[in-house]
Amino acid sequence: MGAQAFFLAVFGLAAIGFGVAVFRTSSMVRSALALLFSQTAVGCMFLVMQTEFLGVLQIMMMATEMSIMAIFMVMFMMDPGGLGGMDMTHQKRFSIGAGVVAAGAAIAVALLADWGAVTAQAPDAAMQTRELGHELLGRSMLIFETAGVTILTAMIAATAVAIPVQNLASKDDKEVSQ
Amino acid sequence: MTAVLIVALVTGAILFGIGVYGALSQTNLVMIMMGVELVLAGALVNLVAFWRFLHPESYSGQMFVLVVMTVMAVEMAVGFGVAIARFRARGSVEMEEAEDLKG
Amino acid sequence: MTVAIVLLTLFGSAWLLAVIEGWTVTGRLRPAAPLISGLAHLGRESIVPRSPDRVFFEAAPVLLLVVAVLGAAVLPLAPDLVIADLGTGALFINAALAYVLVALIMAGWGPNGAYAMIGGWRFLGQLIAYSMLIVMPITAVAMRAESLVNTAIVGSQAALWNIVYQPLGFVLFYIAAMALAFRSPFDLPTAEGELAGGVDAEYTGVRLAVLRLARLTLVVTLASATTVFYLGGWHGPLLPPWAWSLIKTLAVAVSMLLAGGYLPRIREADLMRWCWTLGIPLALLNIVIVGLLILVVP
Amino acid sequence: MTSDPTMPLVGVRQQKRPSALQKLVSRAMARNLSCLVVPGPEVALAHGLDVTAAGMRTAATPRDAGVLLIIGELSQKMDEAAAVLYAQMPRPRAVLVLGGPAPSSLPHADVSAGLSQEELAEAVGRLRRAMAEGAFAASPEDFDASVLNVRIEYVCPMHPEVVQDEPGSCPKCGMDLVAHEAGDDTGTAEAGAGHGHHHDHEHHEHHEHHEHHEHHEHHEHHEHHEHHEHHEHHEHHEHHENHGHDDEQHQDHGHEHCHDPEPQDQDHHKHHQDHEHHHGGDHEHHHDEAEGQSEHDHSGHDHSGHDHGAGGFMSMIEVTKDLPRSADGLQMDWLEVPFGPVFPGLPGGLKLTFTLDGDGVTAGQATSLVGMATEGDDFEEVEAGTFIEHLASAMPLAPVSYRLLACQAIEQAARVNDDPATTQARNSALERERIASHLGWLAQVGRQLGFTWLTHRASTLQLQVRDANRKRLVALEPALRALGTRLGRTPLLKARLKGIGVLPTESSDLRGPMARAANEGGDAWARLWQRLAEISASLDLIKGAGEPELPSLCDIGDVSGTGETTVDTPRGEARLSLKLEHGHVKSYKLDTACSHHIGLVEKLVEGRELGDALVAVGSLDLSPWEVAP
Repeated sequence: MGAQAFFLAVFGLAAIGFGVAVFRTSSMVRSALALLFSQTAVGCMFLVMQTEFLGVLQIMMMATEMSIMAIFMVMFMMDPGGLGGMDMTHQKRFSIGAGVVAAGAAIAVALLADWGAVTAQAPDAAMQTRELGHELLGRSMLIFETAGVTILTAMIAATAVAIPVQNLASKDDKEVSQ
Repeated sequence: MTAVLIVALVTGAILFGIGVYGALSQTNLVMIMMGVELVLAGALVNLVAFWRFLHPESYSGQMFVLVVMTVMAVEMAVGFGVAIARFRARGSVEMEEAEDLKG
Repeated sequence: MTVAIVLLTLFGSAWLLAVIEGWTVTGRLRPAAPLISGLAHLGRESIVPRSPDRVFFEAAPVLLLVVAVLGAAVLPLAPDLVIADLGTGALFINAALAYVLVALIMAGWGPNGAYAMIGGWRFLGQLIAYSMLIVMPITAVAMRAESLVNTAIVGSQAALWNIVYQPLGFVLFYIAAMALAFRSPFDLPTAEGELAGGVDAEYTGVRLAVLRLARLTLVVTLASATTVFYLGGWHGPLLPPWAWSLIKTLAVAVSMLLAGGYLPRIREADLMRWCWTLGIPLALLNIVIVGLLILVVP
Repeated sequence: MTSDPTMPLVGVRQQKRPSALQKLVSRAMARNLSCLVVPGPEVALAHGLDVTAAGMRTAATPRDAGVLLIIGELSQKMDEAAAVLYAQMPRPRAVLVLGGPAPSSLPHADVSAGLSQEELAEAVGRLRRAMAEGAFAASPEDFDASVLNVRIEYVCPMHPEVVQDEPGSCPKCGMDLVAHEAGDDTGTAEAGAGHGHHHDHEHHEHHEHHEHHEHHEHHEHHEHHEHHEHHEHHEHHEHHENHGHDDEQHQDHGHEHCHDPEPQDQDHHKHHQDHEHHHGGDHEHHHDEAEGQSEHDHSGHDHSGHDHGAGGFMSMIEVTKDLPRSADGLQMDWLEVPFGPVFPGLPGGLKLTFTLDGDGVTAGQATSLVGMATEGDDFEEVEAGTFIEHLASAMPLAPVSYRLLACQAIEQAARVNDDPATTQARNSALERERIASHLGWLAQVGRQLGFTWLTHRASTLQLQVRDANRKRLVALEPALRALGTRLGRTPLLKARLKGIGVLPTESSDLRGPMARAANEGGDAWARLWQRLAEISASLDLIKGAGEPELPSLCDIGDVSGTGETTVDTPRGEARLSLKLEHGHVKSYKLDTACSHHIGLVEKLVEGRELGDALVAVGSLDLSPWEVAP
């Protein structure tokens, strides 16, 4: 368990380090990829905690997700290369305060609460996958299905919002202007 | 013996804190989403840690992680949809310039 | 020991592919050519373009190589010849290969050149097209094996290979794998005639050598994955298990390599359209068929 | 001027300590030659040169090449482009010149030879020896050419009319002047290496007033560095102006990359400290807005009052409001990217400039860097025979057609009537060239589409057809017809070409295969089939006609007159009218198909995806040689 704590701490520090880098770098692609590596480190923490399926899933999903984040950063940032060296933050003091308070409160709870005994042995990976499958398609099926439908809805809604509005009014405008 | 759990929880808490800072301080919509992602990542670390060290026999914990991951994906999809729509309409996804959203 | 054997096999196959690739270009079979070319790259200058994102520029080729090797690490050559037989091996392949995209985006953004950048972002579009066609056929494969463990997946094909059991899945996976390896005709990010090399364009010397090795290794890894998932892995008569794995992997890799020469590069828009309007429904159909077969055939 | 093999190469790589490994590496490099063909591989093929058979790989980009293979004499602009390409090649690099003088912008050729396959093979052998012996040296000479040095102007971001040669402040508003590359269009655009425009450009887009104190506040030390890296080229120019020329710089000015980057980087970081400047400059529409802002904010050039962190928030709405909209309706960031003059997917010498928005082309135009003057009114009189040679050699992609054109025009002017047998032989040669030219186009399409089988097959056939006699051509007929059948069966090809590069049927400027394909749909797919059909038709014509024979001028004597004639070249009708005086060509006027077709590029590429745009341009079969420069 000592080794586990050590690796957990290593990946934890990596996750925190990259997490800080997200808001410290001025290049947007670097920012997105720092977030990616932070999430990957979180995935590695899952692996250290013998939660293989979730760890691999996290590592896989974040690669795509953050790459997409990167292209949107380039599209929508005023200063994509970080060339202008602009400061893109506001209410700095308040934000830092809020961050520190949130982290402090959570740490306090973590340290002060009585967590009881820690289980040393985790089920093996194949077993976990099987059990998670049974959970998904058994007791939690409704939640799982809801999550699936939510993603579908979100995809459709996001696409609908994002595509240009093509209504008759704007067409008329165009004709008039031509 | 709970040291390992504490390590995980503290990491989660710090990630959460960084995420909160980012989401509040950034002016760009996409950067705000990055902050939210970090907040969720902090939550994920805690969830997995609780499952692994406290209740490895109940798979609802893992289920919860899956749901949070779904939420992350949904947040991304909707966030980018809104970002494109706003950029199309206003030419900006800067929150400083979203005056029209104030009540 | 296992690690050494697997790595040797991996790079040995990559070398063989390079020989064959050279043969298709020059028409001569020269076994030493890849080594000579590698040496020559060492002798050339390794240029760093003007105002690069140095971290990305340096990291990209290495990341690509690491990803390809990591993917191969969970694929069994024989029942006991696998670096890590993970409980989620079939998923791990996906996770590792997702970082091909990250490497290409780095290689595209890093050198600060327009061709490279367009190439990198193009691959993002390509991923959105092919990624579902990697994941969904693997799902059907895992359904049959009732496991995500790669050795169990090969074990499930002892009687009947998956290429026969689910040919539709095989075709989809094979095409998607070619797209993932960005070989011709899916070489949109490197397109010579359109982007003058794209993400490869700014690399020279040692970095280029690493990049080329990584690309070939990626093909071998994907061929190996195809073998494990569809061609019954190490199963086969007479020869020892590892030999069968190797033969099948090389056959698939060579077919992937050579097929591209006979086809023009696909249009980006067509790739996206076909993958989503045709590929994904077919992949879903494949899952349904496999599900029915599992339920009906005892 | 072949160098002694024991002499080091011109583009030798620096190596302080010779070692055994280095010897091995040199020999490996000698056996692994890859060359970049200038002006282009299609010109090599048209001259009957098979570079692969000679033992060299053809590289698509200068980054991948170790040998710069120059074929024939280069035009002034191509000469400059060659210098840029050479500067981009990794050392050790060599220059191999075939059938022409070494370009003036380059150092002397390592090996030179004549324009034939045997001489090429022999030259490659010599080059191998030179590479094995002299790839490394202790003190390489620096490569420098005038074209690589960009003149730096200093412009005021607010007042574009204020341009100075030295840094300073604007006399009108007192702002610091911004360094800017002058004369950006000197043919420095080249294949193989993208420009840093995406950074530059975005850079220009935001009116940023740099303040170094501010950076120290917001960025960590390493961020600071990163920031500076992005400024490198601006910095560079200042550096250049102030400190003259040091040996690391020259490569960089060639619009492109440096070759000895390590020392340079450090340099730049240092130099950045002592100069602060504005970015902005070439986008006038931003100026009004920024001006209004700056006038009350800070009228002097001390911008310490301008702090984005606290007060002066840069409005993204303001920045984006005047940007053009791309096809998907989003405000775009342009990126002006050159394709050519030596681009793997395009004929050499043709330069496309695309304004890209992502990978969509918003606007584009084509120019030729190699064309010959189409009108010679008051040029020196040349002898008729010389004129024919001149015209034929100026059109390397269709020499026979233009030789024929010149012959006919001169004969007409001289009132010489040729006999039917000669005419038949000449037509036969013309048809043979049509087949070869169309095969060359197919090879080019193959290169563009990454269709290596087609490139290989078509160029092999082209080399065989090029100077085949009638019997040989008849023997090649099945292979040529099989090529068409095979293309019809190739998957993805139709999807790739159908509907691309559609020209309206009423386009008046179309000639040759383009005009004939216009009724069949007028897209790239129709043009492919039109050209394949013409190959068949030409074969039939040759079978019915006599042995192909190169047109040559009979003795016309000391005659005068005017002649005007038309020849249906492989790319469409070419018209030549000339005035003959005492056996000398006094003036001529040439009208080629390509000079009309090149104008279509703009319409064809607008709003298309990059790949489609290039296919559309490729389907025109433009020969940049046949376009007025």
